[in-house]
Order: sequence, then C-alpha cells, then structure tokens
Amino acid sequence: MGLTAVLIRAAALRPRVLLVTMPGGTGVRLAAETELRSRDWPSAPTPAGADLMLVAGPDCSRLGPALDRLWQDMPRPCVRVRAVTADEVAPVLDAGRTRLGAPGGEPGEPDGSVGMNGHGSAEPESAGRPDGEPARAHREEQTEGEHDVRGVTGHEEGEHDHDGHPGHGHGDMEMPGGLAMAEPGEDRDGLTLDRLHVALGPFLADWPAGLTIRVVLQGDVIQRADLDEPAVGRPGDPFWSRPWIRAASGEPVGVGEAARLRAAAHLDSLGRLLSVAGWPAEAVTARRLRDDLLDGAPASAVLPRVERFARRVGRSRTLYWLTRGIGPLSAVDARAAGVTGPAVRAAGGDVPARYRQWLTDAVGDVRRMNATARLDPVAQESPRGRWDAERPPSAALATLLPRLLVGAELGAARLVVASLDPDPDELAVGRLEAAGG
Amino acid sequence: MAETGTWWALLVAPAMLLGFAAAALAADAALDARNAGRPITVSTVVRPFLAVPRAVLAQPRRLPASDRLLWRAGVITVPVAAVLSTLVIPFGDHVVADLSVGVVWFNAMEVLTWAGLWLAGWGPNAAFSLVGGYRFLAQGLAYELPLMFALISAATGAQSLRVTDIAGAQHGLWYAVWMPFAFVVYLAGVLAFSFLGPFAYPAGRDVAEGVLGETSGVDRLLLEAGRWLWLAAGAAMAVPLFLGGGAGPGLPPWAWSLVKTLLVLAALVWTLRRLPMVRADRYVELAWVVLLPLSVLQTLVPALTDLSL
Amino acid sequence: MTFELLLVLAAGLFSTGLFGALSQQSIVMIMMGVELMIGGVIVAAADFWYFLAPAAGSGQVVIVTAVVAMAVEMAMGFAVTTAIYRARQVDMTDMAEDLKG
Amino acid sequence: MDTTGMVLLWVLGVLALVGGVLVFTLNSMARVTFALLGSLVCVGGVVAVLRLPYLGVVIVLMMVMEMVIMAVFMIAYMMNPAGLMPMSMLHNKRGSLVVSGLVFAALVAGIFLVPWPDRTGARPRDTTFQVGMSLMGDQMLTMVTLGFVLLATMVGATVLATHRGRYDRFGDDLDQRPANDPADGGVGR
Repeated sequence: MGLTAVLIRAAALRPRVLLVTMPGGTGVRLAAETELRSRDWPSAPTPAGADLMLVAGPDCSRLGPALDRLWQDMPRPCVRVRAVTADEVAPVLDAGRTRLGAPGGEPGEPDGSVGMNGHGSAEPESAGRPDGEPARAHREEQTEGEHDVRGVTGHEEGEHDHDGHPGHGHGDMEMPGGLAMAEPGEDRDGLTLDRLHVALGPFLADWPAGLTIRVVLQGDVIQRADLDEPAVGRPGDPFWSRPWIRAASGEPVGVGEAARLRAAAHLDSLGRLLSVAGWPAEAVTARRLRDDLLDGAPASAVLPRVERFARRVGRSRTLYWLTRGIGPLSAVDARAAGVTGPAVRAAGGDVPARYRQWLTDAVGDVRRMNATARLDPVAQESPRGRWDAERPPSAALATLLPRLLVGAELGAARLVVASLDPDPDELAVGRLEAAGG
Repeated sequence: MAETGTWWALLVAPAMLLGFAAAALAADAALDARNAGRPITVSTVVRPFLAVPRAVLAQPRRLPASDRLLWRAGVITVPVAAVLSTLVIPFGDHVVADLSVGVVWFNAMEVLTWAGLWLAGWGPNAAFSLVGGYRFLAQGLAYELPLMFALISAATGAQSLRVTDIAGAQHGLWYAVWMPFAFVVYLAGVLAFSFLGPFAYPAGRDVAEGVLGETSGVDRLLLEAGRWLWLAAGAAMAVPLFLGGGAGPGLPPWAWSLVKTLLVLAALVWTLRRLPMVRADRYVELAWVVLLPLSVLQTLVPALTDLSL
Repeated sequence: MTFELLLVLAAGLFSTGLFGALSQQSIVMIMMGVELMIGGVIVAAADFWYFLAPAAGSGQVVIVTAVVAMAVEMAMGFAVTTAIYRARQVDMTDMAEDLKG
Repeated sequence: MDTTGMVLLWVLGVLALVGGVLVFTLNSMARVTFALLGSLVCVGGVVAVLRLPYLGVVIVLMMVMEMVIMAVFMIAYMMNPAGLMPMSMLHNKRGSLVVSGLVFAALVAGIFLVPWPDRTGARPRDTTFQVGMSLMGDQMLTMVTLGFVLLATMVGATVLATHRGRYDRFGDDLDQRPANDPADGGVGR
C-alpha cells in the first residue's frame, strides 16, 4: 500500500488533461489552456492518454452521450471535473488533482468523482458499450478488419455500416462480434476499397468545439462529407464576436478593443492550425501571444513578438511546401458562398494564403490596438467576417467545408478545417436568430 | 581496436542508451518550458518522468474487437529493437558485439519498427490508430532507401560493414565532412524512425496521436520510450559512422564518444521544434525523386575514391 | 545428422508452402505459400553450403537469387492483383478463370 | 557446430515450421501475415547460425519490409470481411494435403537415402567477403541478370498497378500544367 500511495501521489503531480470544450465554452477553454500551460500539465488529445478530464463550458444535453463515451474510454484511475466559468478553472483543476492523488478512491461516478475500478468495483463485463456496440464474449477469438474499425475513441463516434453487403456469399451468416460487413464502393484510385463511416468531432482535439462532420473514408481519402447540425450551447454569446454584438445593439465599443480581440482570435486560429500542422512549438507561441493580448498587454510590448512570430511562420518554406495547394478556394466561390472575412481576402485561396492573411491581419490589428474611435459593426469585420446576426460569418465558412473536404486525405482535411476555422458558437447565434425571427 | 564481449557490457549498453534517451527528453522538456514561458528549474526536467508511475498505475482499457496479441507484440518490438540495435554501436573502445555485419544489423533492427508500429496501429481496431500505422509505412517507404544509401556510403568508405572498422577508417577526416549529404540524410532518417518532431506523422495531432492514440498505461510508456530510445540509438550510431567514433585529441575515447553523442543528440532535439510535421504525401515524392538519386551519387563518391586509391 | 535434419526442415517448409499454394484461393495467400517454399529453398541452400561446399560461393549466390526471387514474386504478384482487382474486383484464382485463353 | 548453435538451430527450426503451419490455419489476415514473417525471420536466423551472418540479417531485414507491405495489400484486397470472418479459404483441401504430403515423404526419403558427399574445402574466414567476391567475380553474370530482373520488375509492376497515365495527368495534348492529380506530390512535377 505504501508504494502504491507514493506512486499515486507522484503520478498526480502532473496529470495529463483531456480538455473537452463544450459549445459556448470558448472563454473557459482559453482560461484552461493558459492554466495548463503555466502548470506544465500536458494536454492529451485522446482519452486513452489522459487521466483528468476537464469539461469546459456550459452543459449541453445533446453532447452528453459523447461526453460519457469519452469518460468511459479513459483508463482508470481518472477524474472528471467541470468548469462552467473561466474563474472556476484553477480551483477545479486543483480539486481534480487532489482527488487523483488520494489513495483508494471511491467508485467512479461522472462529474467529479474518482474512478478506481481496480479497487473493487469493476465495470459490468456484459453491459453493452454506450454507443450500442454489443459486448463481446469471445475476446480472444476476435480478429479484426479494417472496415469495421471502431470510431476513434470518444473523439469521434464511429458508425458501423449496418446495411452490410449481402453479395459476398455470407449474407445470412452471423458476423463475429456482431460487427457488420463493410460495404465496398467506387473510389478515387479505382480500387473499390471498403467504406468506413467516421464522424470527425464533436470533441476532436484542435477542432471547432461541438462541430461534427460525418465523413465516408476509403483508405484515408474522404469520399463524402456531411455537416451535422451544430450542437447549441449557451444561447447567443460567441466569445470572439462580443464587441460586434454589443456595438450592433448600440453600445459604444472602441475600435482598439475590437482590434485586440480580432488579433487574439486570429492567433487562436493560427495556434489551432499550427497544432494540426504538427508544429507544436509555434502553436504554443501563438497561444501565448493570444493570451497576452486578452490579458491587456500593451501594443508596444506585443507588437515585436507578433511580428517575429509572423515572420517565422509566414516565411517558413517548409510549412508552405507542406500546405500549398490544399483546400483551394477561389475568391469568387468564397463570395458566392457568402464568406466575407480573411478567407475571401486571401488571394490564391489555399491553406498558406489563408494563414498568411491571418498573420498579416493580426499584425495590422496589433498596430491598431490603441485606436479610440467607435466601432462600426458593419464597416469593421469581426474575426471571421462581417458581423450579421442572422447569418454570422462562420455559417458561410461551415457550409463550404463539405465541398472542400471531399477528395482530401485525412491530414489535408484537418488542415482545411483549421484554415477556415468556423466558430460553432456563431452558428448557434445564427440559428437562434433565424428561429426567433 | 575494440574490446568486446564482457558480460557486464550487456547491461551497461541498455543503461547508457536509457541515459541518453532521458537526457534528450529532459532537454526537450527544458526547451518546451522556455517556449511556454515557464521558469526552467530542476523540476522542469524531471517532471516528464512522472509518466512512469502514471503508466504503472493505469488499468487496461477494454476495446471492442482489438487484437491484444498483435498489439502487444508491436508495442514491445519498438523499444526492444532500439535496445538491440545498440549491440553493434561502439562507445569509445568498447562494443557489446562487434558483428562483422554491424551496419546491416542496425538497419535490420530499425526496420523492425516498421512491423512494430504497424501492429501497434492495427491492434486497437480504431480508425485513427490504424491510419497512424499506415502512415508509418508510407513514411518508411520514403525515408528507408535514402537512409540505406547513407549507411552504405559510410560502409563503402571504410570497405567494411563492421562498425568499429568504419569508425577506425576515418583517420582525422570524418565522413560527415566529405559525405555531408549522407550525414544529413542519415540524421533525417533518425528522426523518421523515431517518429519525433517533423517526422511525427504516424503520431500526428491531426489524427489524435495516431498509433499512440489508443494506447494507455505501460503500452504507451513502451511506445514513447521506444521513440526516445531510437533517437538516442540513432545519435549514438552517427558517431562511429560519420564522426570518427572515439577518436580525438586529449580526451580518452569514451569521453569523445560521450561528447559527440550528446552533441548529435542536442542537434536532433533542437531540430524537433524547428520544423512542422512532414506529411508523407509530400515527402515520398521528394524522397524518391530528389533524395534517392542524390544518395546514390553520394555513395559513388567513396566508391570511386576507393577505386582510385 | 544436423545436415539431414536441416534438410528435413527445408522439406517441411517447402511442403507446407506447397500445400498452401495448392489449396488457397486468394492470390495473396498463394503468394504466401510460394514465399514459404522459397524459404525452404533458402534453408536447403545454406545447409548445403555449410556442410558440403563451404569453399565455393555458389551456395551463397543461390540464397541471394532466392531472396531476389521472393522480392520479384511479391512485387509482380501485387501488381497483377491490383490490376485484376481494378478491372473486375476479384482476388480469387477461381474467379479469374475467364482469363484463361 | 557448438552447443549454442545446435540449440539455436533447433529452436529456430521448430519455430519456423510452427509459423509456416500457422500461416494456413489462422484466420486473421494480420496474424497470418505475421506468422509468415515469424517463420521467415527464423529462416534468416538459421542462415545466420550457419555462419552466413550477412545473408541471415539481410533476409530478416527484407522479410520485415516485405511482410508489412504484404499485410497492407492483404487487408486491402482480401475477401470481405478482411480476416474477421472465421472462414476457410481452402479449396481442394484433401488433394493439396495428399500432394504436399507425398512431396514431403519423397523429399525426406531422398534426404536419408542419398549418399551425400563429404565436405570439400574449408570455410572462408569472412563469408560476407566470399559472397561479395562471387557476385562481383565468377558469378558476375548472375548479378547482372538479377539486376536487370529487378529493374524490369520495378518498371513492369509500376505499369501494371497504375491506372493513370500521362494523358490523364497532362491532358490530351500533354500541355496541361500543373498536372491534374488527385493529390499534389512534394516536388510539383
């Protein structure tokens, strides 16, 4: 017991945190990212690698099952905590760590309890998994197939294709493990590979919170992509568009404040893009700059750092080489879809054009941060385009996604989504307005 | 020139490899802390190792239709192959097993990670994990042939496949100096087979850590350890292949080996954060159309030199 | 005696591979059988070289040739399978019977 | 041959045979492929124990790469569902068993009946050197032939497996730039 207790306490010194952002939880996410970075608690992109799950943001009943699946997929011992507001983040993290370090915890209950299943209460072996997959009795005899691959744990829901193909001479046979046959289909390379139905989102790491895109994969090429209705969080309070909403409702808002927030929003998007592009060091730089801007750091202090960052990333030949030609979107198509923001101004319209546009805009906005004029919500763009409560700029970006994803490989698809970075919080506003009006 | 085969060398070699890997991890943690604006203290470099108690405590997860046997086999293969590769790497005057085909042995052990990582991706029966496994194969097809030619260049220069012969053949003129391209390709290969930094493609964040994504507990510890052990093994092998082994003025051979290994390791760790992740769909073509022909040309340099001597 | 036992090992591998190559329907599985057969040949060649004629390099050259044969068989096998599969979505020898003259 | 060598030979030989049999008895494609890999790695081990370290290690190296690639094809093309179905893909099982059994019996009979000659000549000190000298000396023709065979294989296999030619890429007049590819490569051809 003594050694176990020491090990438990040592392990709890640096928990790996699965940060799950609920729709409407952007502010809490930013606070959590800052807190985790300063504490040196690594963030885990999958539940398998995490031992503390931090749910950031308001409750959302529709995403409850997905959240529970994440929790189920974490290796015990683990702790689940929730922070509804940004101020709660630090105390909630402390509480989580304390519980993680307590020897011999109580049986796992969602939301704020320690799961220590090895210490007595095992999960019922025969129960089906929450996503409806039957339990498997003959585990050792199980073999596996590429086509029936389970959805990536929690971060996406896998869906077996249940209208299995009967044409292979096994029509009535019972499939091992209750898994359905895969269905082959035409594909890009003429190889008729099996189709795999995978949902990207709602809780993928470095992904717009709550956005779900259902894709059909053959190999790792996306054959079809459908956008799910976004899950609605707290109604109508998108973090990155607040100044524009306030200005639209007649409140006086300074241009400087709006520029600061816009620069921070671009840096947030850049941080996400760089993380997806596999450049974690520069992603951290972007996020630090973002946090400094949101903290109200003076322009004179931030500007040189933002410029240096923009130079390093914008002029990186490697990053350009790796992303050029991905997600081509001409200005004409973008305008036709109703896009108004940086995405339409990015000449050339592939991923590097868009991140370079963000960098240019961010530097420009940091220069303008001391302006005192009053914000005109129509003339001045919000981070993702001209603010319009009925049709927020992110809606246009989101509708473009399925078209751009088809034919892309998985890695390229992630880059495309990150380079457009629609904000699901805005989508929620649009739908509420539409429903109300 | 080299002493071989004392029994304790069998224990010392893995321990030293572990030490180099730990040093690399600690250096990476320090750079991380500097980048994130945290103070760099002793605890900064120690904290990554808290993953060990965590891994020991974690209980196994149950996954539907996973292939435990193959998964476990793959996960174990990666660090074990890294340790086995060090058998032929001389350190100063000492080497565990001075095989006459040391270079090929190293290469074969490195290729074992292909099987290991593919199995690690296949085992859990999860989409992103499998994509990660396949990604390593794509990356392998790209980096392997240029890497082989880089190894062959060094072997051709020394006219021997024995690693100690190669180290001994560089009288004052390191192969890194007159075969710079082979040296660079070799270092890129080291990053690629340890799937770290720019070559973290099989474990990229865009596929939720790919091959690592579904692993937990000791499995994850072994795979993560495998990455850093391979980085250390690759750095240690670079010294006899391209940097003259333990030869150098003043200091004893083991000290020179230590210094050179740490320098190569430092350079590799520094590179990890300087470049974004290289996707195989771009790298394969570059490797076959540009790097491979250049590697062949590089091999011709020592071959023609041998002939003319 | 080791010499004969190793030859028995070679014969065992060869016969197992032969069984596979004869009994399997899938092209890929047949290739696996052929690989095993070549594996048997390699063992036999190494055995002959070691016990009968170590002074001549020919034994080793046979092994090199066998290894190359394996690679060629594999590459061509996959290419043909891909081509057939692309054309008519079969990977079974029985189904590809209409390819016969 | 010393005791260690004998023990190694026995272990590797038995493992190679077990792996070979498993190839046709397991029903998961991944396990089948890796059973074959295990078997062939053991073959490489046997060769290495027989004082041919270079060829032994090269066999291990090649087989790992080959079998991993094989696993990819196996799973892509295998009958649906790829190895998940516990099914037998045998046809004409009895006939095959009889034929291979007879072949095995004949071979074993031959092995023990043939009066094998005695060893001629001494083993060279460096066997790697021997194979190199053979391939680059009196067996040069073999080497050249193998080289051409490999080249022909590479070209032939690529041509067979690709379905897009230059007219698909560059248009009917071969003047379309950039090439019409489903995904960009790294060099920008």
